[in-house]
Amino acid sequence: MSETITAAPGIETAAAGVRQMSMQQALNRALDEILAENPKTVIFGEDCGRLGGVFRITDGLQAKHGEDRVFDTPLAESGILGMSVGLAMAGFHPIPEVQFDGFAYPAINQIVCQIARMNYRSRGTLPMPITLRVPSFGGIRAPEHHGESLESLFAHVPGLKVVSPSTPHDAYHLLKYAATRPDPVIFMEPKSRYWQKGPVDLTNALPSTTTHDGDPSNGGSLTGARVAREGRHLTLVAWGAMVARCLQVAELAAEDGIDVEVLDLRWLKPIDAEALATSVGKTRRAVVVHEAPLTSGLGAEVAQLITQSCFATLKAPVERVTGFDVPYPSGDLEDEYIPNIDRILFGIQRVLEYRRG
Amino acid sequence: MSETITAAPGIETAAAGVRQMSMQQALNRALDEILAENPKTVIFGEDCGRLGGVFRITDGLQAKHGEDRVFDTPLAESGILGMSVGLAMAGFHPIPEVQFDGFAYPAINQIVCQIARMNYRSRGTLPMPITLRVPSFGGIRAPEHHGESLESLFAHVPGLKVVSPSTPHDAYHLLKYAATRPDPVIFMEPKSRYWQKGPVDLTNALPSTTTHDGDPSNGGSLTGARVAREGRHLTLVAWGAMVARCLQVAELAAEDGIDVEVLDLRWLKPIDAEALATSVGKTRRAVVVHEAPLTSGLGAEVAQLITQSCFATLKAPVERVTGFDVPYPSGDLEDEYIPNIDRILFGIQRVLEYRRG
Amino acid sequence: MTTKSMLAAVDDDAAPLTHHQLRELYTLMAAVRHLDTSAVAWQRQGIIPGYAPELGQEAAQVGSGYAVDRTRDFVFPTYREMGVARAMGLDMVGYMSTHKATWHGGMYNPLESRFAPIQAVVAGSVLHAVGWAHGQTLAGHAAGEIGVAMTYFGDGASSQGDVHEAMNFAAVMKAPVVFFIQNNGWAISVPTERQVAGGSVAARAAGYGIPSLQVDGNDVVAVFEATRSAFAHCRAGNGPVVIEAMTYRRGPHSTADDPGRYRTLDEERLDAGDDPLERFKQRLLTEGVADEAFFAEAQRLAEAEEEAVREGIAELGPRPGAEMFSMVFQEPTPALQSQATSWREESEHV
Amino acid sequence: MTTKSMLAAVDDDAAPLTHHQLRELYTLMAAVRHLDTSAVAWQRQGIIPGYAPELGQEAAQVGSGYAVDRTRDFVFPTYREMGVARAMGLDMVGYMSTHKATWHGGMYNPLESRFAPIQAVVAGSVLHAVGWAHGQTLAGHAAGEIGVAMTYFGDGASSQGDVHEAMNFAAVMKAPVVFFIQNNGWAISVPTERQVAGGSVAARAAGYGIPSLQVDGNDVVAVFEATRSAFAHCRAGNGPVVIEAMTYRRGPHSTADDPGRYRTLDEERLDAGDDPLERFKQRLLTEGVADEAFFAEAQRLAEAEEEAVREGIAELGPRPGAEMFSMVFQEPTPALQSQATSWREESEHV
Ligand SMILES: Cc1ncc(C[n+]2csc(CCOP(=O)(O)OP(=O)(O)O)c2C)c(N)n1
Ligand SMILES: Cc1ncc(C[n+]2csc(CCOP(=O)(O)OP(=O)(O)O)c2C)c(N)n1
Ligand SMILES: [Mg+2]
Ligand SMILES: [Mg+2]
Repeated sequence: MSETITAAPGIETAAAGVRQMSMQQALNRALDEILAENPKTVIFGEDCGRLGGVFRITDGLQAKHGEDRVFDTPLAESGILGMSVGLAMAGFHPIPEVQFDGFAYPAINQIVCQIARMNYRSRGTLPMPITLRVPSFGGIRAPEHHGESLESLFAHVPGLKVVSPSTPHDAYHLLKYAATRPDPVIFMEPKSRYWQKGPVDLTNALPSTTTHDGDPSNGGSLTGARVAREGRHLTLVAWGAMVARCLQVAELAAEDGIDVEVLDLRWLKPIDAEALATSVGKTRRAVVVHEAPLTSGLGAEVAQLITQSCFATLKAPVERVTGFDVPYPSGDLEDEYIPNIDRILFGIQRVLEYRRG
Repeated sequence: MSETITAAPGIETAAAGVRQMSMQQALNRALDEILAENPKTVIFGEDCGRLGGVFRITDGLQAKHGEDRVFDTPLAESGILGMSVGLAMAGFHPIPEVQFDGFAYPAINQIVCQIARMNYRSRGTLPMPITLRVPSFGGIRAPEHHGESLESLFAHVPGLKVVSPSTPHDAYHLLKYAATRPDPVIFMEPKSRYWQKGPVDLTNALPSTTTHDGDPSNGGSLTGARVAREGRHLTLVAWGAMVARCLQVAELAAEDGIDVEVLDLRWLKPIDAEALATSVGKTRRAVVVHEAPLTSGLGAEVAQLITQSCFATLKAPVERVTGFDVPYPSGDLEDEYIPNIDRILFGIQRVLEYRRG
Repeated sequence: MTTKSMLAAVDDDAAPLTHHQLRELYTLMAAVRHLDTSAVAWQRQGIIPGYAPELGQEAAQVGSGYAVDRTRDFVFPTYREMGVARAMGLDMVGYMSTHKATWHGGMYNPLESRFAPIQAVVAGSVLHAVGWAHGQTLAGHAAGEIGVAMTYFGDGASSQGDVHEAMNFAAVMKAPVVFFIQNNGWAISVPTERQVAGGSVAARAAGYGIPSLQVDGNDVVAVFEATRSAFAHCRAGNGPVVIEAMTYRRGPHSTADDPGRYRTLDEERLDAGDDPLERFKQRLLTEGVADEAFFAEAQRLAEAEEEAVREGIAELGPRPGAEMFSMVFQEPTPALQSQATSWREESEHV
Repeated sequence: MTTKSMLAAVDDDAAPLTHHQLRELYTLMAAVRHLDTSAVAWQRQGIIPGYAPELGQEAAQVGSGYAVDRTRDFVFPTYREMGVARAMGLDMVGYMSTHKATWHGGMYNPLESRFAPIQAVVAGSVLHAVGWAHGQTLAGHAAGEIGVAMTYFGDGASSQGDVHEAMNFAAVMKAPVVFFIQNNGWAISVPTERQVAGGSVAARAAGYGIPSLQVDGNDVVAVFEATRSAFAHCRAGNGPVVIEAMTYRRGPHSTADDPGRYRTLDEERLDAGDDPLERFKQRLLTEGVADEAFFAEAQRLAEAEEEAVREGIAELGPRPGAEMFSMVFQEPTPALQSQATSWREESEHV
């Protein structure tokens, strides 16, 4: 789970199976293949069928695989997740969708008390191979409850695994990986990144060429974190849509001679503590960035894991640049809420300028 | 919110209004007085009325204050919390109960999306003076879902305040304080402590005498943390039932010449960061103890707050001694799960023996 | 279609609507229709980022909203109740501001308007209505004087567990609530027949012992009368009522939706039935309640109103970022205040 | 009291129960009664920390559990279905281990027993039954061959939103589920009349277009026949059925409960009606199906069984602490494995 393969520098060949795809296309393709490969897979949720989902992630899948495999449910999230439990008990591999992050709340009872615990409760006789897709995080000026970040909540729940891709390549491979696991995985899709294109190497989850953002090349094993950019002076830790923003920040910082490493955490449970230790062991400084509110956000866990492993060499306390402890605001104030380039740069500055005492 | 008054040492007189009460009695008395003082207060939940609650916290209140003020609802937690929102909008001060921690999950949607946000959404015109009582944490060998620790989840939700008393005295005063606030408060009652008696000074929330566990004397303002025991070498941070356990540990450590300070956090949101800084600024070492699972538990937040403020003087990374990342187990394994004296002592030892590099 | 038989205190003596009232209803519907179709255009023009049109639901919304007594009742909308808001006399710039992405709940004052903040959680406010209504009972108003809560939700929302809990609570507590369902045939792409088992939300009421009215939701007078009866029933202390107004969502779910993916134009034409506005106009003409000059004037008023609202919306600047922090609590916390300070320093550079 | 009229495929040709079957039902009920009352005694003796007795519900539980086809059906209990478990032939030490606080879900194998893990969340498993049942439809078994899910819940649980979502899903999808409600008059201290608006859970089924049977839950044969009909209906592909068995919780809610706080002994006597076991015994005597020797033997068997279960329970040691970690995932994570290692070092000192 924890090894991190940093890309071999200098090799720059385009792999054979690489295509430009949006994350929406990559996810759609992954689901299509999962349905084809495993007849026990079923996909369902609100508007997943005929409409193909409000984000079109399941577009065309009902037409191709039939109404038994891909179907609409009534509008009830607890129903969707509770039904997933029963389907899993009957040997199916459900890939339910909740339409938006904020609508996972009505299903929390089924997620926490049932999906996460059935394997344990049944002493391993009733595994829950459920991949719950949750279009997540903010940045699209949507209505209330359509821009939530629930990773801290999910990561705290024993029995769940949680992952969030930041690139089309990872979206494709991580979804295929998650949907073939025997344990429940919460799959958090950064909805503001659905339409950005990037290279996807369909044949190789771990390509070896190296470039920047959205490139499959800057590999890492599928089960661990990924070094999205190498650097020497400071590590930015992020996931989901914040990875792209951190890469931008790194470019800007480079102009001032600051060489920033960007670690795309990817797995939010279990967290790749070794990758954190390796990266910050080298850079000795870290800032963790997320959209969720500060208090009890996953940034605290990440910071504490870093402090635990790198205490002796850390040059400054780990900084957190996060959403505020306020309800996710309406579109007009969204840019004030989500960590922006300035705020991340300020965070970097605080770490660099930190002096003991 | 953040000042911490450490008791003046040496003064040991029993205050006039002090009585021995269990936490159950203290809470019951607080509710009785709240009902008498504010005619807009209403108490309701499953079995709160005639039965007086499965823990008897509302015992006798329906008989005394009438069925309009204290009543049973149908068995539906989302219903109870959703109804609270409407009652608050109509000018009432609801004090709903969920029967056990684990049954807050079906109500999370109403808690997170409604109770926590209505004041914000309505731009301050619809305050939510709701105090949600949640019998919390483990330690009573109860059935599944009856021993959960939800503080990390609640603390992460913008718009909520979260408090947990560890003594009868604090239970009485914190509940009276919470129930008169205009904002929603999650009131987490450590159910394994319901029946332990301790002194309650009814007339003075902040008495000035000083002794140990369960004593009102080791004061602190009602809105901040409380120094439950002073010490010089290391700070144990805890809340709820873990405070009493940490005080035991402190006594044992004292036998080895280790002088442990115990900080009862009390408010889990907002956290009294100043009290953490003051205590660990002095002791330079800290262990945070909680029952909830480790990952993304509130201990990470506490550790990070300490690290942030005390980085320069900290002698070792903050340790966390917590429940494991496993579902709360059945009674037979409960003692293996909840941090016990040994595990806390090991945590202390790790901090004391930490050597850089 | 309306069946009032089960209502305990039917307000049958209530006077029939006067010509003035009928014309007022039409004027409201015309204003709502024009504002609604304009809002879709605003979105195309970039004036607002999104909108959920209520095209086709004018009769259901105006007819029910018109029955509210704003001195004592309270309405709990979801996100598509612009017509109810207008019928109740809300500040429409304040209402529309939510679609401008200014503030989630809208910028109107819910207490003064007797109209709760706009609600984006489907079925989210149904239980609030029950709680508010029970509060009226607890407040001890005399029967006949009780304030009534009316909660609006859709056929899709009816599948949520909260709706069941709400109906059961309301019936057990005899709370004065009107559950007003707009069954508009669709929940985004899912048609009612794949959503509402048994075919009718109203039919479920019987299971709780709640009287229900299924009403032609495209007939504004029928909707008004059903709602008035329901209010009378509740106000007299007889407990809740369920109204299911059968109507049709003529437009897309929202400006982001593409109905062509799940229904054809032919189906739309067949299923939508008569346009409620046109139908009411014909009735008023036939019955001699109004003439063409009246309709022209109603249209002129609607256009003037739309212009005013559009200007108001255009003038709405973004709210000060500081409100993100100041609106969270009644009693702000030091921790949040220090976040506000950092935000000011880093984002406003002060 | 049973009304089968709404069932599409009533199994009316099903042979009446043979004398052998009737005696078997009694033997089961006697075993359940004795084990149940003994378990309360075990708790008083400190053998188990707690227990939720099903005294008075033997007919409802044995009658329904007896109708299950263990080659293809699946049962979803809550926490009070000991009698169903016994009727289905579960390993009763494994079942009772949950009350010993050995393991939350019980130590039996749910897949082999066709009996899902014990469920402490009221209404928690109702949706699971719907999902499992829909899985049978998806698996494409021929009508008449489909596996049926039966979910057990109480009058109190019926108030939960999940029950509504489950009934609606099941009806929309025509899932082969039997919703088996034991209406035992109480949810801890709350009587049915303050819980179930409209007075009957079965009555709600009509709102979803689901046929329902309200049955005398103290008549084991009536319960069996209703359940058998419901299974036949479901198995033939006609969708779900609701059964409400009217019974009475004669004991406390659990060994921690004190019913004296909310009902008098007089009320108990009046409301409980006939003892289902005694009543069945009289019937068997009257009809000449069994004689006193049979009843004495049934009692002897019950006592022997209780002794064996008690011994099995007493022998159950605590599970190894390592199972806390090893049972969480099918694929353990390194992070959790390292927690297991620390636990071993610090708690087992190895
Ligand atoms: C709890 C919840 N789940 C999902 C959504 C996403 N969503 C918004 S509107 C909608 C359909 C609602 O249908 P209906 O209740 O019939 O109302 P209508 O849109 O027809 O007015 C959905 C699924 C939501 N807002 N809330
Ligand atoms: C979701 C949930 N809320 C609350 C509880 C606490 N609780 C356990 S049993 C019970 C009463 C259940 O009554 P009913 O459904 O009628 O079943 P019975 O106990 O009568 O068999 C309650 C409130 C629970 N287990 N689950
Ligand atoms: Mg609709
Ligand atoms: Mg019951």
